[in-house]
Amino acid sequence: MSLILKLFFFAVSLSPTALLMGWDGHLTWTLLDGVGLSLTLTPLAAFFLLLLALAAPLVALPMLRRPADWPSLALYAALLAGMQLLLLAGDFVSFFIGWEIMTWSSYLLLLRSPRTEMATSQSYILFNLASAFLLLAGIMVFYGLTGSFDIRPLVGPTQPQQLALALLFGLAFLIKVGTLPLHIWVPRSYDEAPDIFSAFLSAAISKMGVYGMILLLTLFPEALTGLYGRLLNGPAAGYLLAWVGVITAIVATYKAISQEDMKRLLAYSSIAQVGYITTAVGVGSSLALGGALYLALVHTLVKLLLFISVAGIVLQTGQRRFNDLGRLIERMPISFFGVLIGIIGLAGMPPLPGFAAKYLVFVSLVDARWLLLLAAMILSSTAAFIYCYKLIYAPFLGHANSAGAREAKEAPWPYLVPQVILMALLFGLGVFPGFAIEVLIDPVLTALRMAPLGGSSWAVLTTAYGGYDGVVLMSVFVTAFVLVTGLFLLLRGRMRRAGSPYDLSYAGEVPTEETPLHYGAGMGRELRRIPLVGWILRHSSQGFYLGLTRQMRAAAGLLGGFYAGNPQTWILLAVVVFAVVLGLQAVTGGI
Amino acid sequence: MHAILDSLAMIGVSYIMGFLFYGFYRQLNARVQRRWGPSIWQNFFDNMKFFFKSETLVHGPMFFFGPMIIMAGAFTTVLFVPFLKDSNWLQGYSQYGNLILIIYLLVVGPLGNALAVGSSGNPFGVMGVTRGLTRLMGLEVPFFLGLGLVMLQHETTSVHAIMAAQDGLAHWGIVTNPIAFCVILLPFIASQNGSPFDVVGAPVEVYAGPRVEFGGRLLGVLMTQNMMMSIAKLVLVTDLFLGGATNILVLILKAFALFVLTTAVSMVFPRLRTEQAVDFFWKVPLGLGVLGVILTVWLPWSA
Amino acid sequence: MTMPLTPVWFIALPLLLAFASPLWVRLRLLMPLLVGTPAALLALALGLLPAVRTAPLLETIVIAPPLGIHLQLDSASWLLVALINFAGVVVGAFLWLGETEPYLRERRAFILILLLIAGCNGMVLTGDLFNLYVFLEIAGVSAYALSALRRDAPALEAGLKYLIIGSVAAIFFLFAVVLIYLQTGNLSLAAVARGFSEIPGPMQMLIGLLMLIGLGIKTELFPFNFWVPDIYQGSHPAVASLYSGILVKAFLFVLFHLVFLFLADPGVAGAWLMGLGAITMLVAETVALRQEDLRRMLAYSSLGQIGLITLALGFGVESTTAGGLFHMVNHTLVKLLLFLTAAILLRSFVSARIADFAGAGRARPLAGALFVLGALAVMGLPPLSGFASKLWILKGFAEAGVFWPVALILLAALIEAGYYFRWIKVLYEPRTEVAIEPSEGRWAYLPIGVVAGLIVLLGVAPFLVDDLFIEGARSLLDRTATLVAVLGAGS
Amino acid sequence: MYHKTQREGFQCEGSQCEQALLETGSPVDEARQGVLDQLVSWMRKRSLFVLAYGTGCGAIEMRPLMTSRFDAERFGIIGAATPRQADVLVISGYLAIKTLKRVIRSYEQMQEPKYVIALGSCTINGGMYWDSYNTVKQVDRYLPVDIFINGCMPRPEALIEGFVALQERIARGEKGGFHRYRENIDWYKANQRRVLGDQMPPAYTYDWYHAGGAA
Repeated sequence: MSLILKLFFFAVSLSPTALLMGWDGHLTWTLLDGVGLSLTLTPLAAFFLLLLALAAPLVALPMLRRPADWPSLALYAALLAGMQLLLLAGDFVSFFIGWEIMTWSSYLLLLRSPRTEMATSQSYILFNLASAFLLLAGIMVFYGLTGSFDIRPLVGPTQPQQLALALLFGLAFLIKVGTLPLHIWVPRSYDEAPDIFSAFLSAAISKMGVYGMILLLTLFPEALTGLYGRLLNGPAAGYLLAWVGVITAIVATYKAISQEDMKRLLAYSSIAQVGYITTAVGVGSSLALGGALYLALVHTLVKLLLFISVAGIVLQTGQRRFNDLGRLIERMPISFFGVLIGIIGLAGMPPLPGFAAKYLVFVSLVDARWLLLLAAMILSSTAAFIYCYKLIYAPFLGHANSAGAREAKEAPWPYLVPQVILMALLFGLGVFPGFAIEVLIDPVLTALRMAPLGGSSWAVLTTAYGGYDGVVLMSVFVTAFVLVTGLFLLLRGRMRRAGSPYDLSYAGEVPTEETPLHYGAGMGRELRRIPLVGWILRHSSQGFYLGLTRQMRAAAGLLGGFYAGNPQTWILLAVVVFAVVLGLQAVTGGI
Repeated sequence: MHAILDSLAMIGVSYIMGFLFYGFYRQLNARVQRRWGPSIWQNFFDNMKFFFKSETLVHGPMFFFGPMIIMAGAFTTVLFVPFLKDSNWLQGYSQYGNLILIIYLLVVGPLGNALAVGSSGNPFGVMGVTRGLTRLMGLEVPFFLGLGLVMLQHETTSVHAIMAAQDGLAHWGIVTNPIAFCVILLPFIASQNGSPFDVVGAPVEVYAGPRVEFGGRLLGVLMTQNMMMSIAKLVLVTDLFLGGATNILVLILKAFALFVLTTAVSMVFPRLRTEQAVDFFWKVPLGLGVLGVILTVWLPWSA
Repeated sequence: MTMPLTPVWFIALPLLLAFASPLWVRLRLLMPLLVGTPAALLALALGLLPAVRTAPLLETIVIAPPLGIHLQLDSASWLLVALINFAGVVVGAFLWLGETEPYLRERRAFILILLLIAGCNGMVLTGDLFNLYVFLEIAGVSAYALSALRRDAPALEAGLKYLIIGSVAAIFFLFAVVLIYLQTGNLSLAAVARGFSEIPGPMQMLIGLLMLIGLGIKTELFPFNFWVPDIYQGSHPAVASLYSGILVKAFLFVLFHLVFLFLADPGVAGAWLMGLGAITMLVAETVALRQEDLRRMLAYSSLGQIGLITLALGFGVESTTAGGLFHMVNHTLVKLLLFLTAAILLRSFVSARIADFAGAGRARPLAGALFVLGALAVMGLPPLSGFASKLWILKGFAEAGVFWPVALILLAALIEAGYYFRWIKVLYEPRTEVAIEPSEGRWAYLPIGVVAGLIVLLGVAPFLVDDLFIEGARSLLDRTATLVAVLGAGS
Repeated sequence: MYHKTQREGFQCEGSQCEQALLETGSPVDEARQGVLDQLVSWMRKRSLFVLAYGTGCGAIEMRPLMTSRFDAERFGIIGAATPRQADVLVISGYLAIKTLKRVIRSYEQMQEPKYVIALGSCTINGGMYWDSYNTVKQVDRYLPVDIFINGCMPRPEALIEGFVALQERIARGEKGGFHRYRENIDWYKANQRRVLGDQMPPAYTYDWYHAGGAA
């Protein structure tokens, strides 16, 4: 029985794939009084559906591991249904319905974790609902303008209308992708969510915000250029959005570096990565959108890989803090490779596809002549090396710091299979950077009436600014590696294996297990001595939201005072209101 | 066949240039300090000595593969930087790459090695790595901004195209885009681990930093890649700003001139702390870069 | 002899059965009849539906209007009648199947509930102002008594408070009725409506104000709703579900029925009501943020929804009105669900305070899931029915190009989410030592499950019923049609 | 000369053994005298990375040696930061027992081929600390010293001479002291244990040698 149910859920998790393969045509469903849902699959949505199709089964597999949490699985199914509805939406009502189903089902999934705190769940749901309601407000404005809920370019809106729409929709999607300063719900919820579900949150759900942003671009026929004039050498709105994205990326990167917890680090890194995507969307050219989509693809793969590996570590060691882990490379080698490939992709190092994506974005920034943005983006993507290193060093290298880390075994196969698949995908995409462009991204760009980016073959990535060949790069590197290793081993002399992990050059001292050798959570702490970084790390927007909450509670208390249980007051109030209104009428000459 | 010979030639040239340049550097340094200094071949001897150490300590497989990765990275980097222009030789695979790729390739190796450092379990090594990454974060911003100015100027990321555009002294990058050259100069020194910015491997403070656990042949590998990588960077900057070179002698000459310029800076300035270095990069070279952006992009005549 | 199936049964049947209650005690038919009566009335309503959709049904009691008393079952009041009786069925079934406390299963409770249903049906159906007052008192008095039924201090206090404030409301209303009678000489609604515009302006104002305060207290509008939380908290949740699900809805209907009927141009009154609705909504939702007692929280939430409905109905446009009526139905369903689930939870856990509920959802998964469903529906999250009606309301405002209510409604929904999700979180708090009692009364879930199913069904397929609401809105808004129907074409 | 068979229970005839040890050079490693080996030896000779263990007053003499005045770098002699990178361990002066532990540890962490140069009389016979309760009198009972440089203190010129002597030995292909250490590890360890007691450094090298590890 349980096996059949599990198979059923796995089949459900394959539904995005089935949809992607099998969907053709159009479906409508009347809701009420002239409001209908129309479902259709645009190329843009198909791209994001692909991301969902990648994420859903890979996340489902570890979730199905015994003991299965049935409510989680049911909610996961609802979540997938909502997200597919959202992607298939041909009109804003179904878009919103999908959006909301996604919101509440993911919230309820968040509650399945024993670690979720009230503040976390509240901030998650309130921010996401705020996003949803902004979206709904935007939809209403859109409906007021066009008289229809269909998603289609807006013809001839006035500037204030455009601005209102862009603000409402834009804020909604920016909350969802978690840009600064609307991001504070992200780290804590990614951190405290069930470990596997964090992967889905980061890989798939945040992409829906990206989908929304690109969708928003399509609402305005002349994209960002028409909106609010030009500034410097580009569209002002795009410029603003790009800076929002890049500042998000920078701040989130530094926050990520200072984290002491694996999942929280990954959460901040997600914010940063989505910040890049936001920047690319802000640039808005064909190159940049191609880069944004590419980044989204890579980020999905990478974050799935990293969160699943980390979930495996947490499962096997029971530890999630950097200080409590270490030296797992010997005990969990496959997870090590998972995280390794993941951080290479995350850092955007060649030859993995993260580089291809970043290359497109960098080139698009040069193309747009936004060099300061380029520099800012470089700042955050180089600073990202530090947290990437921290992510692999603290759990896998160094010294084991807890009983859990000392005795861990390799993660069970439902965790390893997705990792291996993802590693293979990343590797393949890295060797053939043109594949993703030509097969996945170009249809979207064509549908958005932009110039496609496809090159002569899948091996190359070409732009007007030059490109590179993934196959050559990979073969040169691999050949060099084999050659170097071979030559090295040919040299005379013997390798001597260190007698113990504590056989270290330590100024003649003899470190022991008690010596604090593991440079885990402290890594990057000295960065706060750099004035700019220190300033960033000292400040937080949390105070603002806490203040808002406090004010709200104070207001609630104040107003709640009226509801004291005293009938005399009630009656007095009724009479007073009566008298005052009559009196006012008398004074103003009504009577 | 040509490709293989060419690759071997590039690796050989960069290695020989590497140890000779560094030998010269040690000589020059000694003379500045009023010493005789070692022979110009000293780096070669040191390197060979390490390669022929009879014992090499390893801390596990990752510790072994780290230097292999960094060496492979150095080879790849060298092979993706065109050494000469208008020539069939010393091109490697540079037509398959571009400037941004090279900049990233420069980092691949060190990051691979950082894994080895981490797996050694020596906190000093990891401290050094963190410092290195911090410095990298500081220097990349102005460095990339300067390169961005170059890419914008030539509207390409292809090093070949940039080289080809610098036809004659008047079109050298250093003449047509002096700000970009000034912007990248100091970060370039830092990327070469040059003196004011060499706190990463501070011998006493962090016990040689990332290299703390490496000895024997592995250290030899690290030395080799360091020399080759330095040459790759020198050649790259030569290509971008000094018009490239049509034959090997010109290449050596130009690279040497650039090398002397950077070493002259290195020799007279004392070491900065990491955060001082980063702060410096974000103030002086970056400020200069922003000025460059204002001049070349923002102002009305430039758009 | 065939009994004609006329609207009068909606009032007569519960009254008759209630007064014959000793018989039912003897026959052990008390509980079946508690369910059966509203069920029969619901069936009657469904049977009358085709007729109602073609034309309003008028039932003259003694003499024809404008002099006599009559009942009017049009599309709008049909909705309310069906709703009231459906709620009656659900609550009755819950009391019967759910093994509730004995005092709710005795004769007194039986009588009072049937009286309440009769009163509400009467209020909705009547076409006569004084009759309206009478039914208002019937419903009110039975409600006071229902509150006090438990006979412990909080219940008695709630009953007494309810009695006091209810009487005050009735007095205001009565004053208004008296003034209207003095001014127009009529008590038939239609006749009054015809003559209302001839009343001098200040007097209209005064009548309006009295009405507003009287019905405002009853319909729980700010600033006349300070009594609500106390009463809801003191009463049994099943009873509270009747208040929130039936009584208030009936009063709301009466309020808007009167407004749209009496005033040729309801603009000013509508604006007032919209303002009051908006304030009610925002204040109630805000105050609910800090409630630590489940029943109190639900009471405030109820107030907030009432505010929303008032806001929607006050706008007086067909689609917002239809949406408002739909939302009335949905809110009743949701509040039935929530209060009845609360009743189940309250039976299992010590108190209704938030701290004592930690982990309740994990100990009672079904009740927890139902609560979550209700909460999602009340916040208007798709694919549940609350969303459909809210969308309808918002769409109405957007069509009219009026965006401030949209903003306020969404803001209120956000605040509402702030406390509902707090409760949900507490409900699913991981707690190791949850005392899992043998779960008794699985049958209690049956009526709740039916309601939940309906909520989902109406959320997914609201097109099944949207005609009813459009017609209801039309008949509520179309003053002349009513006047013509009642008084004849010549009026 | 010290072989396991001769060494049971430290029954060596007091100072005679040690004197013999001091006087005898190491034999040339006959097995390794090919062209490549000579080349390698020459490279090794030209590049000595020094781990200067500044234990006593001799540390003062290392500074002028390394800096402009005497410029050891012209011989290819340069400081190394960590034992892993060093070829030569310079014990510059008397060794307290506390320091001995660190010195042994550092020596064992160096990669072969590795050499030890001991400066000053203190390392030979205790020098002016001959009757100290806390000083190691004869360093080569604990570590295989390749070159002793006599003097109190030896001047940098003497140090250079010592280094050059070491370089010549290396160039000749003589077996370095590390061979002796490996072959007589039990004896050295026993000596070390006698002074260090339970403060012994970890036995990584000991275990390695006994597991058959050889260069």
